[in-house]
Amino acid sequence: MDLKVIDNATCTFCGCVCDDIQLHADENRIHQAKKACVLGKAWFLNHTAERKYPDALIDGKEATLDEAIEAAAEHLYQADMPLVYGMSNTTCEAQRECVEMADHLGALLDSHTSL
Amino acid sequence: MNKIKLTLREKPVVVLEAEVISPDLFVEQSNEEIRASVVYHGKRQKRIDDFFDVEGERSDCIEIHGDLNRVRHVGRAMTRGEVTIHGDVGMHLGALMKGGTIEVHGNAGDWVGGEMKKGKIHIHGDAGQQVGAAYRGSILGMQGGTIVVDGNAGIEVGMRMRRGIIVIGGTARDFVGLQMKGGTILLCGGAEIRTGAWMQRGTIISLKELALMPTFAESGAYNPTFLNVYSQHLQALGVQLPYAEADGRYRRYSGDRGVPGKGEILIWEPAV
Amino acid sequence: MTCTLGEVKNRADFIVYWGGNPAECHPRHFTKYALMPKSQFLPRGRKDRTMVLVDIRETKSVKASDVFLQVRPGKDFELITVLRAMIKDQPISEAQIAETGLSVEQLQDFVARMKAARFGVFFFGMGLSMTRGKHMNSAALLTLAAEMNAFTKFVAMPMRGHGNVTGADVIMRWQTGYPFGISFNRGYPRYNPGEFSTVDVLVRGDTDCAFIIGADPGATMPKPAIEHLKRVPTIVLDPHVTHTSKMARVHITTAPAGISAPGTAYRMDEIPLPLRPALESPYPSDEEVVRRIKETILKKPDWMGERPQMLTTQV
Amino acid sequence: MRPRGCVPRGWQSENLKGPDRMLRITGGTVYDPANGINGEVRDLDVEDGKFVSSVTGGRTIDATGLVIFPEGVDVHTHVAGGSINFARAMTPEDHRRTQAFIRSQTRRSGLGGMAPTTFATGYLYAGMGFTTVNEAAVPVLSAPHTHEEIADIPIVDKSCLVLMANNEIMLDLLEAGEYERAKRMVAWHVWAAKAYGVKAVNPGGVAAWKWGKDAKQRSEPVEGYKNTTPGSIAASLAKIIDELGLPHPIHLHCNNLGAPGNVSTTLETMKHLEGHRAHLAHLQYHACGGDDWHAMKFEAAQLAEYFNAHPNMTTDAGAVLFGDTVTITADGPWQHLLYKLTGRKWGNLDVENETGCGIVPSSYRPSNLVNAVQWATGLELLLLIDDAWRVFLSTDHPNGACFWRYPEIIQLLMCADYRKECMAQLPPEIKNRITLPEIDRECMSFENCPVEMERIERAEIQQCIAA
Repeated sequence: MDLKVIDNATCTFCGCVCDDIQLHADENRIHQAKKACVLGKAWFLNHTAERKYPDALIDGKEATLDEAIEAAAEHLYQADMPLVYGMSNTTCEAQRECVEMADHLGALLDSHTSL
Repeated sequence: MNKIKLTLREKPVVVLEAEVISPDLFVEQSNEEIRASVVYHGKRQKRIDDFFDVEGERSDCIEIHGDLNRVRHVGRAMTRGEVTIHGDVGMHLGALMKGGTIEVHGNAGDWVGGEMKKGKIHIHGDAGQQVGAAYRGSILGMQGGTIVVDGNAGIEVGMRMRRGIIVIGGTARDFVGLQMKGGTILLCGGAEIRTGAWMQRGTIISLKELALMPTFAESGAYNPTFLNVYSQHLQALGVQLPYAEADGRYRRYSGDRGVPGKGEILIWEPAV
Repeated sequence: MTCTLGEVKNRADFIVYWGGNPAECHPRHFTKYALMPKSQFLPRGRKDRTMVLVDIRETKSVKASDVFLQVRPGKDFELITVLRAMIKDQPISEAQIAETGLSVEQLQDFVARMKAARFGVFFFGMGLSMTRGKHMNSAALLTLAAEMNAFTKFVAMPMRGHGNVTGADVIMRWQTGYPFGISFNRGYPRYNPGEFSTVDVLVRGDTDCAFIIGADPGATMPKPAIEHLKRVPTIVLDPHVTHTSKMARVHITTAPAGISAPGTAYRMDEIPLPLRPALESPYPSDEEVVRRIKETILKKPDWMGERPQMLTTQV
Repeated sequence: MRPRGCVPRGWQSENLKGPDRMLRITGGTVYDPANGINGEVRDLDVEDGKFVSSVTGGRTIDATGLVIFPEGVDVHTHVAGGSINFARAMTPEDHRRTQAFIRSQTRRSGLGGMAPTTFATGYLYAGMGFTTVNEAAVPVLSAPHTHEEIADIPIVDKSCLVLMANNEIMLDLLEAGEYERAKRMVAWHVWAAKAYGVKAVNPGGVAAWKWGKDAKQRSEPVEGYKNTTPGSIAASLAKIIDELGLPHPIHLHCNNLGAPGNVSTTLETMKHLEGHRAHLAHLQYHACGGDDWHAMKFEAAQLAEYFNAHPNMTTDAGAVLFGDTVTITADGPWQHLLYKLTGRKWGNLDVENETGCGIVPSSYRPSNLVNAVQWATGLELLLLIDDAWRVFLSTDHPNGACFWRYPEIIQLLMCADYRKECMAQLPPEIKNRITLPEIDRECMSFENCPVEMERIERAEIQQCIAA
């Protein structure tokens, strides 16, 4: 089977953010990550496009994305002092949304750096 | 004497920011105005009387009862009057204060007297971290006044302080007098590690042995005359500082050579 | 005092790794950026560079080093302060130097090499920034690097782990002025690590709802912090059902960044790089989910009420 | 909810249809020197971004009690990108003492001060009637970062200049005499950085700084080169930029910034540039006479005289106001000197293949002779250059002062009495070092408006909120 080849892919596992990785992938998984280090290879090869988990969980029970978004928004909105935390393994675009959301919520905002 | 008495009725669930609890404001306010003063419960604006019972008005003498460990910024930037707290109190007590006195019959949180300029704070219990210290990025911490903690204190006591006196009755943790530029810190129960790290000037006196940084050099033992004066001054605060030659002497260390600084650490050596 | 990794690659002839194990934690750091590459100014690559490793134990990175300095655990701050004194020719006794676990000769040699370098760089890892003293240890190394500029060119750079944590830092700085540990509760950003930093907030119980994205505190944080997370409603966004998800009220599965979600990530030297995902995910991206949560919140009545536009005195 | 760019500049957009293309502003007091309108209360009609005699329909803004004047353009400022962001990280103490913007339904929160956050930057500029700002120093490698920040500066239009004069690849090409290839390099960099023009900082000097050295003389080769001198770099770049037909000429930050005696460097550079267009950035910093810090005097008059005679040049003042600020420039060597002089915090950020950027918080004090002379020089330049169309008001934000203090400079320019009042506080030794006391000119907003009017021909009207 022919694999899709992606040149100059970027690995976000560690702070090196190597951007010269060549990925060979089919629809479901990445089969090869050339130039990546041991950690990078494991990172790329362990993720799949399968539906391994439910879309969302509310109180441990499966829920739809829409329900979960509604519930998340309600919890955050009702809180007197919400906390927005993490933002390590995600994109800058998502981080910008997080900062904006925290601004509107009047929340605490913190990343991994403070650990 | 006319007094304002606040009693905590409703314990805050999250942090309560109450910089409005200040003699400078209360002295001109009626009871109704005090009750209506805005405090922040987390992000929400609330009234003081949502949390406290308020008795009295128009006084710069404030007495507070209850467990205030989530109540922050009490006495912030105050310039006059008295605040007495019966119970624990949260962070930033008396931060930036310019006058008056604060007394706490209980423990206090971090940044007690942070960047204060004048006035007196007495904590009968323990204090948190950064007593009399500078906030992140500031060049100067405490610039005057007195802080007495009867119990223990956390890290970075007197960080970047320029002037004033800090007395810790119990043990302090790491980095006492970090980057200190002047003033005096008295450690009655000693401290953990890195005392005086990067100090430029100022004096740290310890009545117990200290583990010093390798960048401090011993430079003699003596009984400095200025300690008589200090001792008298501290006596008024209820602190005993030995200075008589018959009782012992002080080993003097200078540093921190990494800077290089001209600070001194005096360690008391009782006569055998 | 910092620079891009390209500068290190092109110019740095003296490289110090302090409290890190790049051979195992940042495997390509040696080959891609710091140690091996040949450049116009260092035509012989590795042969033109000197590498010093400072750590408390022998790791796999030792093999790659020219000099290994084994510092006594918990004495990094003391060692750096001694070095600050030594570069300025301040006298430090042999016994005092011995406290750091190293000999006078070792340190004199180290100082001489630092001063002889044309372009020196300190990379510091979690072994420095996460041990007793924390940010003061990093501050010490940054100060040493700044002071070394009186003699030659020197820079210092943290070896950031955790993927795009640098991006979070950079974005928070331009939008709020501060890198982390921020509170918006008064309607504008305030900064105070120790007060607004997550572990402290959770241990003291200062929050009543937590939103967690791209992190798994359930696996890494101290127990009292986790206990508080269990008490309050917690919302988790993650490509996997994590330890934290299991204690959360709401978990939303998202597409993993860089594998199936596009976007940007910042390298440890604050250079933004585009992500090129290889897989299509059945899940939405973090960006999309956070935006939708934000928009849902914005549709609710504004909680803030009347406030002034601007304050001239902050709290 | 429009968190970003929350004031839509709708009437300018070609995409808008029907009545949205029309705008009527009524009752404002209009100042427009280019068209001889001096404080008239009148209505203005706009269609498709241009003034017309009348429109029917569309939106109406009631500007009664407000002033309407041409937009401000800041040609030289540092508001976005790696270096200002580094400065933000270095100055939390300033963020705490400065003005705080509280978020509302339409605005994001932010902080002002020496290095304002992106959102606050947009609000502050717009509040002064500025609509266009030019980020003057972008290393190509971190251009994407700069553009990400620029996207978060609301309301105003933004552009940026890519740094070129210390690019080793280009220096190598010039050294080898490969002029055409160097030209293509510049074109590629402008494209890659999505820049509006090219900035040259301390040509050759930063490349040397990376080895902890500096390029002092314009005629001596740069460290590591045989033929390439700071002067030849500047001249080649000016020629390339003219030939490429870039709208903005070479934006030049001369060598030896802030050093006594650098006026000779500056004049020599100007001679190198004859026959080309050039913009000399923050000229005040390059106008020092004397041989050392004690004999230091400023030669604004000499520079202004040369300048008045050479219409190929434009400049911005790089004026200084007393108070705290953070200096941040791609001129690493100067920053290290400043760090040694002040002993305060210092940050430095080197980016491969172009720049070394230094960041030092500092203050300008009237009691300090050098600062006092700098203060006077910035004003002298603005007052002595006759052609107001060729000199721009700038403080090289945040180096000389923060941009939100421009109104103070405008007051100083417009009111000789106020200048005298301020000069009274300067140290007495300042006499004979400055010419400011002899200048009576008052830049009336009408007679010779000091506010930038580069793009006045397509002047949009910015509603200026009086408060």
